[in-house]
Amino acid sequence: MLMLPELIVVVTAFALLVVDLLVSERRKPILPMIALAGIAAALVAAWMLPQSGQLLGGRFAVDSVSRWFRIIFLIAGGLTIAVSADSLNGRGAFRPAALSSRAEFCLILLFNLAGMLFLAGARDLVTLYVSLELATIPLFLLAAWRRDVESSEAGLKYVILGALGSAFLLYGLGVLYGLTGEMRLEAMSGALRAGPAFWLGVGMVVAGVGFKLTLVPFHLWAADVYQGAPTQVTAYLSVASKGAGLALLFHVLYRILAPLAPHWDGVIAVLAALTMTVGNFAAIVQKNIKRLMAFSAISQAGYLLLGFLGHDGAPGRGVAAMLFYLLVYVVTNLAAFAVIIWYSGETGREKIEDYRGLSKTHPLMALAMMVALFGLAGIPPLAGFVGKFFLFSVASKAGLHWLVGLAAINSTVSLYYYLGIVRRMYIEPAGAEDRAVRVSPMLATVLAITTLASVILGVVPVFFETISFQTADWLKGTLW
Amino acid sequence: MNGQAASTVFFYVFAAVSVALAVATVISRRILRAAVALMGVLATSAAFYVMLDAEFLAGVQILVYVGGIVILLVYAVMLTRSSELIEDRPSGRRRGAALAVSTLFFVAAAGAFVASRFETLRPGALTVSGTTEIGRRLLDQGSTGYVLPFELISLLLLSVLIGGVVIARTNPDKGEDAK
Amino acid sequence: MEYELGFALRNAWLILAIPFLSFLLVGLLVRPLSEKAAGIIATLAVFASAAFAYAMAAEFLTLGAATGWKTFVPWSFEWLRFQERMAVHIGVLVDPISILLLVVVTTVSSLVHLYSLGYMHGEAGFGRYFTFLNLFTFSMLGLVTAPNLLQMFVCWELVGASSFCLIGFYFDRPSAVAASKKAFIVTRFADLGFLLGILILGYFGYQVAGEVGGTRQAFDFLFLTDPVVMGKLNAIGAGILGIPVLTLALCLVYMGGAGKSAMFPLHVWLPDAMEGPTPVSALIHAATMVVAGVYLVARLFPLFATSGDALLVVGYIGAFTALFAAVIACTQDDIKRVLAYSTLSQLGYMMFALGVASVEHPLGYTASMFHLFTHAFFKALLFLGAGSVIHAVHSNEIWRMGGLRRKMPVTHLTFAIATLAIAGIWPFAGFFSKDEVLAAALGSGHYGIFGIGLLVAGITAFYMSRIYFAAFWGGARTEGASHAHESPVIMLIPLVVLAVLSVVAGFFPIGEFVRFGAGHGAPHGINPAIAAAGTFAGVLGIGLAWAIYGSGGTARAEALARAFGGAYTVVRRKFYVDELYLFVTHKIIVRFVAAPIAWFDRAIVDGGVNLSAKGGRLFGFALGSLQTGQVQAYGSWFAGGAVLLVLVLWGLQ
Amino acid sequence: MIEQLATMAPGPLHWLVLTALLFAIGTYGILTRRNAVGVLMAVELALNSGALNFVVFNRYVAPAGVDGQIMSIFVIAVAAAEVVVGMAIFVVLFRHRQTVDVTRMNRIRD
Amino acid sequence: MGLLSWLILLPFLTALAIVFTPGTRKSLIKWIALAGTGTHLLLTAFTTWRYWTLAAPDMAEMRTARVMKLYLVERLPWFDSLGIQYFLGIDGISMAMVILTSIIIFTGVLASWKVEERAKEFFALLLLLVTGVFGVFLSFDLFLFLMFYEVAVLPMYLLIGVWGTGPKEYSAMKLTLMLLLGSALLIVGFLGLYSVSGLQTFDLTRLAEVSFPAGFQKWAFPAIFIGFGVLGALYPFHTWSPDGHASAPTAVSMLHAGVLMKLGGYGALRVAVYLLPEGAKDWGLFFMALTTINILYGAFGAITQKDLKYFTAYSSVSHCGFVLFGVAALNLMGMKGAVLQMFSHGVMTGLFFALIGMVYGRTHTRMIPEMGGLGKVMPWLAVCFYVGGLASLGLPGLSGFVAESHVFLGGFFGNPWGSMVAMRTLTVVATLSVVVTAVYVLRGLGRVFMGPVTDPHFHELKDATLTERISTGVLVATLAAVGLMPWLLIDLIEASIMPIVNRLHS
Repeated sequence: MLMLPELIVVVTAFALLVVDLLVSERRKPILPMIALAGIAAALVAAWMLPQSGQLLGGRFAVDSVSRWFRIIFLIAGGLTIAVSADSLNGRGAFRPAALSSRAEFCLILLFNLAGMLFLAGARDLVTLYVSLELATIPLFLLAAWRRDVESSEAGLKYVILGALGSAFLLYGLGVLYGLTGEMRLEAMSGALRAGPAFWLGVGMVVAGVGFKLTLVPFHLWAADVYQGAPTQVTAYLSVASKGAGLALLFHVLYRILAPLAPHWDGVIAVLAALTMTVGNFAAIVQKNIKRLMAFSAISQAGYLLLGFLGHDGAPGRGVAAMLFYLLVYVVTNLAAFAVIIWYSGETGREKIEDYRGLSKTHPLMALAMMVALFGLAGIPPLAGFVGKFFLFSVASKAGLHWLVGLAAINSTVSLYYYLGIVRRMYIEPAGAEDRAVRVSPMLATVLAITTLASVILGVVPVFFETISFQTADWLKGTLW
Repeated sequence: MNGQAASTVFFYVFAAVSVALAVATVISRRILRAAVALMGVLATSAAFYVMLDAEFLAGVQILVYVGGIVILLVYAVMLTRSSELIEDRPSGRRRGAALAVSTLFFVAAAGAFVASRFETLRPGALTVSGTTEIGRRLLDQGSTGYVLPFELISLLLLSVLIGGVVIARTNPDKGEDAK
Repeated sequence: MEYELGFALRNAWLILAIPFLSFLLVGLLVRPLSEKAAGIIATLAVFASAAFAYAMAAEFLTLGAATGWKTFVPWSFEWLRFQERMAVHIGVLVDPISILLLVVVTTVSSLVHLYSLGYMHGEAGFGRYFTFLNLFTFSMLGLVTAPNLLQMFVCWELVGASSFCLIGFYFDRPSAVAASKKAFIVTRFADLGFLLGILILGYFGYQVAGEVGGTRQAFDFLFLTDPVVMGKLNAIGAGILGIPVLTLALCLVYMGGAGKSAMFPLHVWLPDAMEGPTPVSALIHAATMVVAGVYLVARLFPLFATSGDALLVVGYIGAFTALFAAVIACTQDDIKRVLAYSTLSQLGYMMFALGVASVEHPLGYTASMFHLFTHAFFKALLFLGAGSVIHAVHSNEIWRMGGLRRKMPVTHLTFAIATLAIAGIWPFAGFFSKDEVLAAALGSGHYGIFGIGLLVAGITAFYMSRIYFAAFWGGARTEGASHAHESPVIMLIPLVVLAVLSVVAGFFPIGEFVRFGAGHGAPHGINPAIAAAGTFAGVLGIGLAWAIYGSGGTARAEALARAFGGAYTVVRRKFYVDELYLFVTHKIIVRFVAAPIAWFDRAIVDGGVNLSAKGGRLFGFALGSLQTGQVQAYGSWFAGGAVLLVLVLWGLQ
Repeated sequence: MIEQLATMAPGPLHWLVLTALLFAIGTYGILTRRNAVGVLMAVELALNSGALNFVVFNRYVAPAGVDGQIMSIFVIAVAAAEVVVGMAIFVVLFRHRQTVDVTRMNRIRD
Repeated sequence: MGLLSWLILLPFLTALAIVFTPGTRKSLIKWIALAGTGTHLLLTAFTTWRYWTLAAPDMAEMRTARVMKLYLVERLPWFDSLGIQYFLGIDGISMAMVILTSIIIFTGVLASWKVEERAKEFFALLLLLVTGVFGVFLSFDLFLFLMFYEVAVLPMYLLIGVWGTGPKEYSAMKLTLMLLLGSALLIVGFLGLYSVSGLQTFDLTRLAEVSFPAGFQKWAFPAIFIGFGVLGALYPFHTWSPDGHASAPTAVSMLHAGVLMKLGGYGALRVAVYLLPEGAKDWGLFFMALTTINILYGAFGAITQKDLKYFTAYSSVSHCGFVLFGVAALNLMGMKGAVLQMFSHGVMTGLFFALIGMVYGRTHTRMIPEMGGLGKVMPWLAVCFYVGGLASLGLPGLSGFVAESHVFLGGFFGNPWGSMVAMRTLTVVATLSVVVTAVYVLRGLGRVFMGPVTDPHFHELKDATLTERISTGVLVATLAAVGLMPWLLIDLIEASIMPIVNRLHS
């Protein structure tokens, strides 16, 4: 039962294959809806299931943290399918942006999603590694999915660097295994002692995770891949893949390295500082909106990292803040991407300056975009502000006031480029050739939900309080 | 005693061969030659597995790796063009950077290993053959089993297969490759 | 209070309330409806104030004669509370000099209001004019009756502002605008000193009030002039540069007084202030506002006397100004400017009279107030007379007048009386007060100052006679002068009243109650020797003027001017003080302070901000240069980063 | 001689240095090969050394189990998957660009 | 739902109502905005009365209190696990600021009566901004405070960017970024307070019971003070202000200079000095020196400005310097003066910007040398301008004097924690501004309104309309009311400043 969400996702994926064979071409737009329904069902299952428990003799387990990771992954996956549905069904006016092979696309996405879900529940190195690869390798394919020059180049870069990262991670995991002789995370945690080889292992594992999380200096792939990949995939990469990286880092830091917690604050702080600074400053000179969002996503990873600080006292606080911000980030970032997907899908234009006058031609879309961007920048009363504030408070509690300052300054820097888009949309006049384009009901729904959510999450405390309460519960036991 | 001496000799010989072939794999400008060298590295690895008492793994290595993967690589080489068979030299800067990084890695890793002591943490020996044990563990649903990753890897392979086909097939619809 | 107060003193607040309410009423309600009604109501209100002031004076004199000359505050309320012992009470302080000033101010003000009804008739902004006049009257009364330093300062600023508004009354005339600005800014600069003085007195007063105990407020005059408090303040010792704190504070306060009373070198604004309508010059820039500085010193006289040194500063600056201005007055051609310099000179008189006074020789104090009193009348009269002339001739230039004696008999007569009064000829008012001032200087042993005083008396008589002869004698020199005719009755009434006052004011026994120190007030009387010397100087001046200008021609005057040559030009150009000011303000402040600051702000501070933004972008580009698109370069960074991370972790452990 | 050889018998350290060397060579290959297929070969080298690592540890640190070996099996499978994906992408790319030289795949850049 | 919540909510609801009004019905939108702000003015009056009846009996006891006393408190748990509350309250300082804001927004709406382009968005954003401002003044939970603080800042970007003039995009961006960089410092400081106190609360009143370690205060005080100082135009972080004000549309300049910049002084007083008294003692003199520069620098900077808005903006820099100067003086008079100056400058500068907007709407130029003699053509505007100018140079009888005299006395009286000679010298230097202000005010206004009419076209211009008369009239009346009856404000705020002073002395 505990594995129900994962199973639902996998079964839905197989069901898609079957349905694809059975229904006529005209009816195929139903496929993304089936996927969506499956994810919704899984989401319900993940929500309803008990908050903790284990299966397979402890090789797979759920606790409140994994549970929230699963919920967030499912939301991310569901929203991605929802925003991709139009292009998968060939609705966009700009043909080259359409995505072919909708059944296969959904299937791979669902398998990938299942990989992430398993990753959250994995409790031994083998499962961890395999589910991580399941959550990674299909993404290479998705990045190349459009099969044009850019898309396949993105795929190439992703696959080569992904393999490099995977190799480093593997080697590092090997070293950790060698130091403990154990595969189960709990047992490893008990047996680990600091030493040179230990640091070798940790360093390589963190590098591997850093690749997934786009931490500086392991982030260089992100911009090119995000730019080249189909926008839907970029959206997915920027939220789900990052979430998976976070889940992995959580495993590594809290499940494997827990006894050595006091050692990691400095390193995490430096990585976070580097990541947010580099991401933000690189973003301010971008002209392509997807590339800009790539750097923005990099910087957001830096903020998320703050949640791992503050070992003494209450690590759960940090985790709660991190989970909450991840949720907020998923919703907000996908809202922004929904607009980008819609706009590039309809017009094929991806430059920031192409957004000029959007508030005139599509006031509501511009509003949604602005809310999303402000959410990402952390402007109250949007959830982005609240989430960031909580993360900053973690760093502050850890005594890293300089990092809080840097992070807050970075928030302001990020506002510079977000405002750059807002400026195009609201201040600059529309070009003569800019005309109104269609907005599909699906997209409108997604935008309505995400925009609303990005406000409600910040104003209504129940979401954060629940996460906080439950992760605190998790703390009360051991770190398990 | 003698057996151990022999295995020591084997180790060094195979290690030397393995490293030499590995170097050949990465620096040979003829891609097919590199493929052959890689095959050699993987084969010596199989021998290493045997030395490490992992006979089943050695078999898998030969079958899957040497048999499957390398053939796939060679096939891929053939699919592309003959002019690609001989590779251009990478730029000096690139080689310098790569050499520096990998040397640094090796020094760091070897240094770390030298500075650490790996002791036997879970002593003992298997009572059954390794192969049996591996088979049992892969299907075991209990606390020692790996049935979950076993299932997951099948999902991975399936998705890769389907995705690979989608990506690699020619001209699925019109206009796709226009650019 | 142990003695019974009469109606007027019990309701002393009315003296402030009447003009203030009238100001609000006229300014906000009446003026937009009817300009004419505004003028009339404003005038009536001031007459009512005058009546009330007389009532107060009568009650006070009765009371004082019965119980001694007490200083008290019949009415006050807390207006501004800075902190404990630092509250400011708006109120009415009654003592001999405030009563004296009340009478002077209301009298002159009401007469000027009346005069203005005629003078300003038909001018655009008639209502505005009376609004400002009312505001001025209110502020001046508030200043006169201030029971504490802060109310004094408040009203001080308000009279400055109303003066500003009235000088700039013809606001489409650039010269008037410039003059009003100059007046405001120069006096403002002086007020800076006043403000600093208040800060110092406030601070130490606060400390002393704490030591003394009770609920006394540091700013109150009654507190500050309390002998115990003065002793403590005097005992504080050296402030900066070895100057005792009290002296420093008083000098700063005096700077404010000097600004308002146009003492050298802050005198530059007053001659220019003549750009305002002539009745304004009469009221504000001759009779009342400009004596505020004198009044301020008089008000704080016990403190000045305690300090001593500060009083010397007052005395010497006063004496110098008296001479300086008198000399300039001899060379000016604009009738109002001559009168303005004469005002400066007479203010110098009042100031040095105060300066020579001391606890031992308090006569100067009385003399100064006496001179203030008489001067108000004859100087106002002079201005109003001049206004009448200007009204008729449409020119300020004395050489464009001439022969007005017959055409404007009343004006001529009153002007002549005033001239004689200021020249110090018996029995006119100026004779008595000037005599007393000179007596005070001599009596206290300031022989130099006495000499200057005597000299100035002569010069005063000379330049006043000069304009008198030039304007009224001889033949009409221009078209305007020949067509001049007498002013309307409404303007003549004030002239006549003031003329009468200029004659009789000297007989008023001010010394009876305006004096410093309890027992040994100087006997009020004429010192024959000094009277003779003063009269001689005056007659000499008049005679000289008659000799040069009596004919009404300009030939002799020009010959004389040529004879003096360069010295004459220097004097005529007012010793180039204005030019110096212009140089300092425009060249130095604007060009070397303000403009560089504006540039610095744009270029350096703002430039720094922009530079940091640029720096951010450059950093962004630099980071972008890592994004070469070369996958293996990315890989190198990745692997290098990983190894570095390992080494760092290892190194840090 | 035999005694000498026996003292030089490979312990965990020898094996680890070997895997580290192989991994380093693999990394070098990934970072320098210009042919994408060559890069993939180097990836295989690195992954192979990672797998070997597990087996070494299994043998020396936890000989009582087969966990390391099982991990290696999965690594081999993952490596296979990676090759498949890589191949598919290279083929598409080759179709567009007529080359698989990774240094020329830099259309997307700053 | 308490009274204070309504004070915050009312503008927001008005904004919502405007959002749901069709954009074509421009006059309806304006009337809604006017009705909303007018109602708010009444509500503020009612609140003032309520506050007064509640607080008056406590005034005497507040003289020795060390903890501020709040009234009409509303307190709900919000993010409870972090100790974040929805915590509203009011004391004298807040009350004064709320009154100010309410007046300014009301007059601001009237002064914007001529806005036609995208009127709906304009008024909605304007009211949103004001919502944030009220929120800041009424919240006593630091998180809530910060939240409202940024809500108040951000709409400015669009308001300037869309409706502004000149280099509006640049100005808007500079303004937004600099202000938010300031708030970045605030975030550091606030979180520091939160984490160092160990209380798990952002409740200002509870944090005030903590004695923070000296080492923490040493860096947190300047961080918070400068963070607020950026908004309060603290030199050298003021450069957003001239450009921002020059580019902003009338009502936005009014609100921004009139109200928003006051958040800086308010926060510096309420948070920095109150919570971190030791830090304040260490840094007081430093900030006094910096603000002295502010005062003179702004005044001198204003002298040579040609653009009326730059002129006013530099004057604002100078006047806001008084606010922070008063705060840094760390005594009752200084702080009282700071609050008074906030109020006074708010009204005064609101008046200035309203008038500049009106003049610009007629002459289509803001360049001082191009104007002249306008007093003849538009006497109402000229008189109002002069009243504002006289208030700004500290003429007694208008509000500026009350404030500045407090500040000067405060600075001169100094405090026991810095060199008295230095503080007095700085005060003396600062008083020079009295003259410089007179110089630039009279120069500037003289050029514009006095002298002969320079351009024949000016003769055709009309004086103020009815809405403009009401708008400027209210502001002028406020200036005079405070100047003539300063005890009204002083009684309101004094008791609430005492705890801050007493805490410094304890």
